[in-house]
Amino acid sequence: MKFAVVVFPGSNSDYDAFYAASRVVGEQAELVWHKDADLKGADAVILPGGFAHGDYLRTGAIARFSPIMGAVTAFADRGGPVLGICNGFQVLLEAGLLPGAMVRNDRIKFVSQLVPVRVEQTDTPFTAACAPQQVLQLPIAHGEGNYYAPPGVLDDIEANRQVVFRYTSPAGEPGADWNPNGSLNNIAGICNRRRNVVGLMPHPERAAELPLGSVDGRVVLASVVKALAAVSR
Amino acid sequence: MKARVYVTLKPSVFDPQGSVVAGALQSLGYADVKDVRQGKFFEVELADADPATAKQRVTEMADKLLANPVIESYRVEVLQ
Amino acid sequence: MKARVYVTLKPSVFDPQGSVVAGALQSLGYADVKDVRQGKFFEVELADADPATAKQRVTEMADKLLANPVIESYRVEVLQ
Amino acid sequence: MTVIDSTVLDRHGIKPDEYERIQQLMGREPNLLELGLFSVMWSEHCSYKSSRVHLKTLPTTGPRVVQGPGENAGAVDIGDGLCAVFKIESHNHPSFIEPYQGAATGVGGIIRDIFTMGARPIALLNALRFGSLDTALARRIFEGVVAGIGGYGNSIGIPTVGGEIVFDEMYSGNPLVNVLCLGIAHRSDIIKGAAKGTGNPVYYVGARTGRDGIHGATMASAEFDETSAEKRPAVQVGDPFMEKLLMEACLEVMKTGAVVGIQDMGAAGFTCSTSEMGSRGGVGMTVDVTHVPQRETGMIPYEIMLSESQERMLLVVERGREHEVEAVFEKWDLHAVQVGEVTEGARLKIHERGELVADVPNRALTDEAPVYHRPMTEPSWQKQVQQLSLSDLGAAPSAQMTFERLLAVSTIASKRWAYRQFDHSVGTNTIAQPGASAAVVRVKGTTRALAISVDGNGRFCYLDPYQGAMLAVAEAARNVACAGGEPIGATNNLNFGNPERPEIMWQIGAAVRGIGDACRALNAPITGGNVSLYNETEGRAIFPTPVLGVVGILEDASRTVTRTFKSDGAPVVLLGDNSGELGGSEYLATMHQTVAGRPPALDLQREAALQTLIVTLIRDGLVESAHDCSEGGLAITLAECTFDTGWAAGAGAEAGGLGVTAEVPVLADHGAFSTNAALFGESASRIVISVASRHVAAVMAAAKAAGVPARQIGRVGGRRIQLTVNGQTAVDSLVAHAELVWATAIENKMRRAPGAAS
Ligand SMILES: Nc1ncnc2c1ncn2[C@@H]1O[C@H](COP(=O)(O)OP(=O)(O)O)[C@@H](O)[C@H]1O
Ligand SMILES: [Mg+2]
Repeated sequence: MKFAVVVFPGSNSDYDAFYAASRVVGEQAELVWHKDADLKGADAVILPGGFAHGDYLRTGAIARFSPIMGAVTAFADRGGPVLGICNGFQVLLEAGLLPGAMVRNDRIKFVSQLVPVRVEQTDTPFTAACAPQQVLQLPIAHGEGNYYAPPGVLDDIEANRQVVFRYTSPAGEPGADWNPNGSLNNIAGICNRRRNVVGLMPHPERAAELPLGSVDGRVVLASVVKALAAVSR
Repeated sequence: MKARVYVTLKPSVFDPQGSVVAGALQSLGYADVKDVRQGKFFEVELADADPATAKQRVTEMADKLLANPVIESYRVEVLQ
Repeated sequence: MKARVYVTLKPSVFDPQGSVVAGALQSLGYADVKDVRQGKFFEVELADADPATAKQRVTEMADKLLANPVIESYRVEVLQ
Repeated sequence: MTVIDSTVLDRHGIKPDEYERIQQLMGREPNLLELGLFSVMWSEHCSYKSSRVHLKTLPTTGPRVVQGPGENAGAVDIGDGLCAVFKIESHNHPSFIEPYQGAATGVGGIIRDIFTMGARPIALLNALRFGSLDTALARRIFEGVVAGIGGYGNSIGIPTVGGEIVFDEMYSGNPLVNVLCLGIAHRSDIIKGAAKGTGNPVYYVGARTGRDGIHGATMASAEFDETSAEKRPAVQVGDPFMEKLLMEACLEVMKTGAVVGIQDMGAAGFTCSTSEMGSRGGVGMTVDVTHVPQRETGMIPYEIMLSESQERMLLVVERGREHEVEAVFEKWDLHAVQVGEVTEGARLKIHERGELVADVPNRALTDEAPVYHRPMTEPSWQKQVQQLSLSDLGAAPSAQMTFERLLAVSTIASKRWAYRQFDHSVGTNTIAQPGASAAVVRVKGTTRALAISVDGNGRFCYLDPYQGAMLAVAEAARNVACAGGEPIGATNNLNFGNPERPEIMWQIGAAVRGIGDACRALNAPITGGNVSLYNETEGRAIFPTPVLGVVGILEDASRTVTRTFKSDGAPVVLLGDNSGELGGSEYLATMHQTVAGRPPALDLQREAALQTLIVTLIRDGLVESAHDCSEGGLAITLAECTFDTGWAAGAGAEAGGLGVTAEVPVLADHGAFSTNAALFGESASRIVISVASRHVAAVMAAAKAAGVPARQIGRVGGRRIQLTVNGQTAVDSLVAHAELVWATAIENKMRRAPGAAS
């Protein structure tokens, strides 16, 4: 299969995602410039982390107008798997491909650390290879990862099982102590109703090799390989 | 022609920056500070346009780009 | 009693955010946008105080904490 | 036209004899613009006029050195045709005036130095000095500097992988912000900052020029006093997004092969880049400032030439290939504009709307800058502060109380409050992140890794600058060695007071000698560095503070070890002698409010043997953990080995690593202070390792063969830190408790900070 990793001006984890998909997971991957209009025949799309357009207005606010986003939206509408990591998640929110918005971390400061994240749903293309309730150790590195959705919307998201990742203790118990940014309902990642578009704040691509401290993130990319293989079979 | 767009977080959205600032003010001795909310504004300079057109155009910009309707509300003010 | 403090970068200070927003607006088709400067404001709620005292206290807060005098200037407005 | 009188010269920081020299070099009186060019290029910051004669004595060559001092950054060979390109830079004064922007633009500046060489930056480290966190001013500066470093580095996506932070009242009016950046380049891709080829076009790219930082370069070299308040608008705002675009575009454009030379515009901006590129290439350059993109209206040539606006680059392009270069910049929405061309002769000619407004021999600005052999006098107080009489200190405090106090001293406590604000995982190269003895980053595409550490001890240097500087080199190299890295190169930042004072100049001379001697002995050639002088507030200088950055190489990245104890029951071995020297220690400063004595002795041959030994042991897989002894001595080192330095959330209280039981050897009699000296003395050349039982004999034999003292002092295990001296219990703490004290000390202080408006 082939991953497309979108490069926005200011993306800084584009190569990391590319490297994890191609060198670690071993699939084809291609970097796609944001001014391009097509996804080069990719089977899955990654919107990587970083500071697209400097995050100067709001995170992800300007990137959603990039030409490539038309292709990403069309791809998502056709049911194609799309993963937004960190800044990519923020872009998906601004673009309306996922519900809700991001606010500044509750303690204001940028947080960079390894956090335990529980997999809530395994019926998305990016968690298909996970065990139910599996706890992954993944790095976060963001200043605005405080997920917000208006009350009614939040209820819908929960009711529709759209929360895919939640911050928990290493043993998998949610609690305020384990929420690094004030995110509502300890949400670390969500999907759309159709479940093919997933966004999360932690960085699975940075936790895909042993020397880097965790290999737990590899399963997120491996999942989509598995999910696509299942579809084509 | 200048216009200003004031963007504020909706009241239901927690404002981390405002609350940190409130705490800091209190610890500086301003015990009478009950609450602080932080917002931002954009001063947009437009090539000549009459005030009505300017207002309409800038409102459009706010709608499309400057504010995120999920969490923010905005107000437009034309200066001259 | 509410007061607002508007904080802007001094005119000589470079505003990277404003210039990126201006660029974004232009590329969205608003070619008439000549410049954008970004600022912030604080809405401070004070336990009862008369307007004059409020203005004085909030000005003090702005001086001490809300604005960075090295690069920013501010304006205080008492609301009611 | 302005008459150049003494007031004008004063404002430009030019001394009368310097003005004489300018007139000679010019063969006439300069006009005001030309005077401005000289003033920035001959400032201490750009010309190194006070330090140059000393810097010349540093060792700068070695088998791996590809580029020594003189270019934008140094480079060392790391095999497979790759080079590590690195340098350290300071932004001390700007960080005092505006901590966030000062630190942010400091980060931006050093990153440009690295990618200018054709290297992709992969790691940032910093060395910071602040006043005591018990003061609101220091908290505000600390808060702003940390946010600024993160704000810039995180955004551009270069991980901040390590550093060091020291708090001392001596820095309260003059913080230090030193930033090291390291990048990787193919040896064949390294590009230099030299202009060549008559007729080749000169391009300007990046942010538009504003009036910011005019006279910044001279300001950075002038002592602070009340009048510096007036210079405040000289603050530059960093734009990390612009820098990210510039970095990607420049690295891409260099691949075309159409770039002849490139240089960033840092201190002294357009003036520095044009004159330095010309003089390095032995050519001239003609530019017209009218073409320079400007942010403000009505700027005069003087302002354009002297502006220090950030995020700008100057390129010399091969004629005929302009479109290739322009196309790459267009892709990144950057508009490169031609501002001039390379000429024959060696003059810098500046035009405005075609009219010649300045005409200066290039080399007059650069190589012909004055060089001073400034007088040096040992300070009258020097010998006195080296006197230390323990009997005057009063009673010795209990070891247990001392241990807990020291764990919470800001300089010793965990710096996680700071580094959690730094993205250290971006780039997926970081093997050992902040919290480790040295940062370790892998080199993708190879099996290798680089270990990097920055260190300095101002207190030691104050007591004895020669010795203190050697100790700084030794500590940085030892930290690198403790991660398994064999030192291959070093960079240094000399932070001192006013060199026009003979005592300060004496400190500089002694420190540079110390750096030179230690770098020679430890095989760490200096490939670059930076000098920051006039670090004084109202006549009071900081501690002399040379900061050393050492880079080491591991052939097999997977062999690296961290400082944390790994397995229950493993013997703990002390390499080196526990001589219990207390001079200049954190113990004396904290428990006795005393800064006195001689810094610890350092035998460079023994230090070299120790470092070679530890690198070999790690390479051979014989040790499970390694940690060097520095501030707080052996007791603090042992405690730190029990702390879980992982970067996981909540690591700390609940986690609590493996404990340790050890008998701390006493090698010297210090009367009532013997116990504390053994536990908290800061003798050099010591490393604590833990070793699997089956490897102990091999380790001891290797140590013996290397002539390094080694003794088993205890074992890993349990939940407590239990240290005995002469068989008596001296320290007994739960790991979880000690770690909590250590891990939260700084955040507890920062909770009192009025949050910086953001
Ligand atoms: N300014 C900083 N930036 C990033 N990391 C830092 C900084 N200061 C300290 N650290 C981390 O905390 C660790 C402990 O610092 P230090 O006490 O100097 O250790 P050591 O004694 O091993 O040199 C460092 O190794 C470093 O990785
Ligand atoms: Mg240290």
